Amino acid sequence: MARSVARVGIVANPAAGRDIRRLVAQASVFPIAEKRNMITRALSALGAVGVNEVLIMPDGAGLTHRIVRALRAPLPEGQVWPEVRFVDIEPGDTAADTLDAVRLMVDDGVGAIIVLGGDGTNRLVARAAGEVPLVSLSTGTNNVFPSVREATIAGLVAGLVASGKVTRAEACFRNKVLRLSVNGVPRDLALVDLCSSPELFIGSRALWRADGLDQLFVSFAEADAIGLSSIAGLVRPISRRAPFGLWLDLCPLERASRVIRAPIAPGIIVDVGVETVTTLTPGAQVPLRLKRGVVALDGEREVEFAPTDQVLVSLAEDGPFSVDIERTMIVAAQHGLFVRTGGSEISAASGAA
Amino acid sequence: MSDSIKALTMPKWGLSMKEGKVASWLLQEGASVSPGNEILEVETEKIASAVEAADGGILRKIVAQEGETLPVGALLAVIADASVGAGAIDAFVEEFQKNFVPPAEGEEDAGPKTQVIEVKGRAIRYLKQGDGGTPLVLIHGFGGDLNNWLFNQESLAGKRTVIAFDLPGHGQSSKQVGNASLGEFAQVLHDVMDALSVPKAHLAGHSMGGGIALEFALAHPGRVASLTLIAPAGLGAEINGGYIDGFIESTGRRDIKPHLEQLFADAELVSRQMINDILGYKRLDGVDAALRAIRDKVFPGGKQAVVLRDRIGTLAMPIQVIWGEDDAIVPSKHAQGLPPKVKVNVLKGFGHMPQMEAAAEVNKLIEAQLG
Amino acid sequence: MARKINYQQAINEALNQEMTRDPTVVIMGEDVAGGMGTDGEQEAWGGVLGVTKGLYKKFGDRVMDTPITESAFIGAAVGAATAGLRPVAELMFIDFMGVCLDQIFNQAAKFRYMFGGKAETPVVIRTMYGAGFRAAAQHSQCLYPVFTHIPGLKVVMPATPYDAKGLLIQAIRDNDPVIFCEHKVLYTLEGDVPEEPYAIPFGEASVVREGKDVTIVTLGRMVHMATQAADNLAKAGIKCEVIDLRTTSPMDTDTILESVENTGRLVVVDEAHPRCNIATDVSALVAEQAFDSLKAPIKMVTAPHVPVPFSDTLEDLYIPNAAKIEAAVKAVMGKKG
Amino acid sequence: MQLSKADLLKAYRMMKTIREFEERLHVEFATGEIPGFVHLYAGEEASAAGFCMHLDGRDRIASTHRGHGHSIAKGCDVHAMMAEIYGKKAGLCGGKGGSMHIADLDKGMLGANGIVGGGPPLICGAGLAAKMLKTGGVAIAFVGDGGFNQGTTAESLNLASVWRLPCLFVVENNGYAESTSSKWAVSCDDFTDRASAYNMPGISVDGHDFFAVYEAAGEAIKRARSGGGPSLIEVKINRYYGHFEGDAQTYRGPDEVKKLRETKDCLMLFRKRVEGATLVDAADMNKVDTEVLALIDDSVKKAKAAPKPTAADLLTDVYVSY
Repeated sequence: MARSVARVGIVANPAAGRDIRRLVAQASVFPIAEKRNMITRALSALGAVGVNEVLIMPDGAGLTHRIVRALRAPLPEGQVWPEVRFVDIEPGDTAADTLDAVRLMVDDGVGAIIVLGGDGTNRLVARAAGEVPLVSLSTGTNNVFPSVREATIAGLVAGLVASGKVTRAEACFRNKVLRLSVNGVPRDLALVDLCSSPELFIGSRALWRADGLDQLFVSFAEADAIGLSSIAGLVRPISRRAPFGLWLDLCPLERASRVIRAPIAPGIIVDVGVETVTTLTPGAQVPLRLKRGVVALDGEREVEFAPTDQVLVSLAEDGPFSVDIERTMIVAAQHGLFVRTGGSEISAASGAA
Repeated sequence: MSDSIKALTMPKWGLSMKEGKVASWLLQEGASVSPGNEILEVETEKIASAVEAADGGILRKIVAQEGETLPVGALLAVIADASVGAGAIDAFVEEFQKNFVPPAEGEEDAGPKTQVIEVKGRAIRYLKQGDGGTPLVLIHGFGGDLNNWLFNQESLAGKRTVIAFDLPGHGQSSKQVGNASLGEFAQVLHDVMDALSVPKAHLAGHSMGGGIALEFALAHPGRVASLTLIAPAGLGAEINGGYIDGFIESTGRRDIKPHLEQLFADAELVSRQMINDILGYKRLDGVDAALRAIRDKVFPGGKQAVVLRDRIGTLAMPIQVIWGEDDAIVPSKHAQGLPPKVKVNVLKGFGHMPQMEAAAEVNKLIEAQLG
Repeated sequence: MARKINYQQAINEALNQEMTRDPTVVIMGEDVAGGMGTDGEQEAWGGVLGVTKGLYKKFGDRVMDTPITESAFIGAAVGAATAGLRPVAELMFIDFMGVCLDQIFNQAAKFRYMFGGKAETPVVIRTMYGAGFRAAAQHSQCLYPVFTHIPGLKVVMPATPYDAKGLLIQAIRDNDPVIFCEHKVLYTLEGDVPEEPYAIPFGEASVVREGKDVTIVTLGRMVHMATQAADNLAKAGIKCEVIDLRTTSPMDTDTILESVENTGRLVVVDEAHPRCNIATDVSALVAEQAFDSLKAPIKMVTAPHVPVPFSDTLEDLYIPNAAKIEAAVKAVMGKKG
Repeated sequence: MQLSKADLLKAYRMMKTIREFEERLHVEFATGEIPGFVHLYAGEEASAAGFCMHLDGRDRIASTHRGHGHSIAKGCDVHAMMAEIYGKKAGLCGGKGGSMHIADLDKGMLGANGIVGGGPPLICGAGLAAKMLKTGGVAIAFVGDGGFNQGTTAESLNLASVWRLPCLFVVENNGYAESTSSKWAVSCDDFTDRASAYNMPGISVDGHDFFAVYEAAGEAIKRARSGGGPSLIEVKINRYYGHFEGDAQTYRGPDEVKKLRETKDCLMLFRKRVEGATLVDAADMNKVDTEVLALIDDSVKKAKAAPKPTAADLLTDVYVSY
């Protein structure tokens, strides 16, 4: 059996979970120490399934420092960790760090990327990940795209996919994505929702007020979601795998054709006026109604636009790949990858296939 | 023990006096004494004064020596008739000393106690001594209190009820002075007499208290048996405005002392304790405002606002005026030129506080008028 | 009306009357109400020794329990004083100054000067001091000389119930930061106190006994030791003038100097440790300004230069007492003890 | 978030005034004419402005040794501040305080503070006063990453939470406590982690972005004014100069500051944003630049020419009365 190197990338956003929603809503706080703990648990799992090398995005906020300290400490009894390497970027503690780090990981041939963060972090990773599948772990309760899963399990599935013990075809699915272009130039994307508002500035990014919201686009809409996509999810639920999205024109309550009471942020349940609901088919280019304002991508204000700008929104089916954690572990079980027979090592623990 | 042997003991001047020092003997053993004669000088923390004889007889034996400090009630001397034998005197002394128990530290005073009565929303403190007869009511002056009468009240209470009280804004009475006029205080006197069921009284007023007594007598002549006006206000426009202002403005011992010294002919009488007591009073909340209000109403611009001397002749009750000739606060010349029915007593060598400096003399004059 | 109440009641009455008079007066400190957050009694303590008892019931949230965080709440009292309140903060024991001193001496004391005379910080810090409770080295000290050293602070040391009430009222009305030091042994001492509110100005010593032979300058609990000594010495014909400083900052130097000029002899009695205490300060003053009046060397009676011991025999030896004062007086009189 | 043109120009003027004040001090200090210690705020302007734009006469702030920015933002007179730093009698504190103790209580500025961590307890008190006197005011403690480790800060966070005070604790994390990295000296890596321990919200904002600070500050202040209690806000920020003037800063990377000025400068970012959004013309801001430079120039000229305090001033202002 030919042996090659199994690599996995880890991107953890140190800033996730400390935005203004802690002040204006009751959003959960996610301490950096717990992110560090999640990474070390994932390392244990990655080592257990034979991953040789793990590439981690460095940061300037202290997470790197903590991981280095954890690596220097003696390993827990019986554990083997992969080699850990921090990718070669100079952290500026901005979004560019994530984009740069993911590009380097992709160049280095990682077979999967574990993402610790919220919708915003995953959005950034998605922009640069290309075909590499993501294992998305939510750090906090304010997210739709990543799920709240135990990091150990995430490490196991990332390792199984990266080492080829479970095939991509078995483990992964492709996400839809909302794309935003300004004056004909692709500008950014959203994994879940894209919303326009007449506010003038990005400010502290997070969006948590319903008043003034003008248009909402969603790639999928789950009825049990938290955040802006819940508005759509409570009007017409649409699954991640459905071949279309949704587009809602919003309006003041008195003009609304229907009023939806939606959980738009943790602890904030408000009435939102909906004027029209339209199916968003892939490829259709929808211009924004507003002339001046900001666009929020996955709940974070990202793009300011002026009357001189032409802003278009579209739905695409070529979004990032995600690892389906549950299905991957079922496949592993069906293949007996964790079954130990006699004195031999389990097959999940062997080197790359 | 013979009734004809009398003990002369350390007096209690004021409620807080615990002990006194024998300063000097004014009479020698063997001198004959009448009630009211000054026998010796005693100094206390507050003040020095003479001890008077309560009984007549011969000063047979001096027990306390000059310079000795003794508790209240301690034996100072023995007075007896010439007929009493020396052995009986010695036995009396021995018996007295054997039984004498000085008041213990912190022991509650068994003597007369001040009381407080509510009069038209104001608390008024008063001290009542003696019993019977037409009561005598004592009215202190500006900045004073009922302790101004500490050498007089007990002595005068032998034959009648004597009531001294703190005017509003003074002593331990309420500090609300209303419009702060002599008329306001005369009304308070009226209300206090009502409250204490005194339909008619002899009045003795000192300084501003004299003005109040006079004002009251003019308003309610039927309730006044006699008037004794000691260095009174109300008989002329002049007053020592510097004293009034100085008393009000002073905040500490050093600045108030020279003002207080003006009250007495003998400045030495202003003891540290007297100053402390006055400062303690002045520091009570409301006092400063009360004193200023009175000053502005009764002594505006350093003059007396109310002069009643023209009306004094209209009063039918016996009236006397007592003045220290060297009074530096209200000039004793105000005693001149009064109607003939007013008995005038100007005491040589004394200042504004003759009832303290010349207590025996003043007591005698009051006693004489009250009959 | 004056009547007898004790030192602790006098302090309580001053707080009560000032809080009634001025709604900006507030109290804060550890357990000043007590029982906060429990299912048990509200106002369970009223201060660790009950000095503030009854105030929470009367004034509600103007009497504030604090967490045991002296820096925070002493600092908060200082900050609140710059912002329109007149806080009276209780630093339970003066020994605890160690965990909040910065807020007192670097902040409160200096605001007025540092800010060019434009700040007023009317804060009062009440604190308990002194030995005699078998409370050992961290709950018994006399650290008032440390505060006295700091420009910008006023330091008040009442010895009697009368002074406690009048000086505390003055402290609350005063527009400067005041450290109000209460001797724990004096809390039960009774004395005549007027019912009415009254304020005793700072910087006015009280001559509690007049005498021509020796001046005894003292303060706090030692006033009573000195008076007792003076009583005993009077029987031996030595007349002591006992001066209670009442406040150590400002200090009534005139009264000290006047008295020493009359008596020519000085004994200073101070419960604090002997280095850089009030006794050394008063001695230096007299040596510098009234040296020619002195007929004998100055004597100081102080605690020794050791921490306050726990065992009763040791603590009794530690505290200055009447016998030590009498010996010092006799020494300056040139008599053998 | 909506800001009028007048508001935008006011914020810009505030930040620009701080910047030019500090840049000028940096130059003047080097001449040796300014006595004592001077700690410059250049680079951190968006933080002071982002908070103080929301404040009025009811509100109080406490600052740090790096206090010029907060003082200007809270309305202290620039001429008087400059004169104070030169030790002149016309100074805001009569020449008795200096750079480290600039204060103006009438303006609600409780003082720069020479003691690291000195401010938070005071702010608890200011918040308490606002709460008890029902003024609707808030109190803000600006603290550095060094001061946020002090026990006083920990105690104050607890007290403010227990008493539910209208207070904000703003940690301006510029990465260095004197010469020591906050990454080394701060146990939790991120100050917002501490907020939950004190049962208050804690958030991080980018201190280079005026709008991010402004919005977060507005929400925290609104929450405090309406009785919601205290908040902790970490402003991630950079200083352009050393801990104090004269600090050789050998602990910093060679191009660290240069890069920061090029990429993260709050004034540059502000201008780019408002010009890009066509909200304020460049000409309007250029005019502010000219006026600010003239003001600072005038303040330095007058401060240099002003007389020093005299011997008579030594003994005054210790007590209200003594």
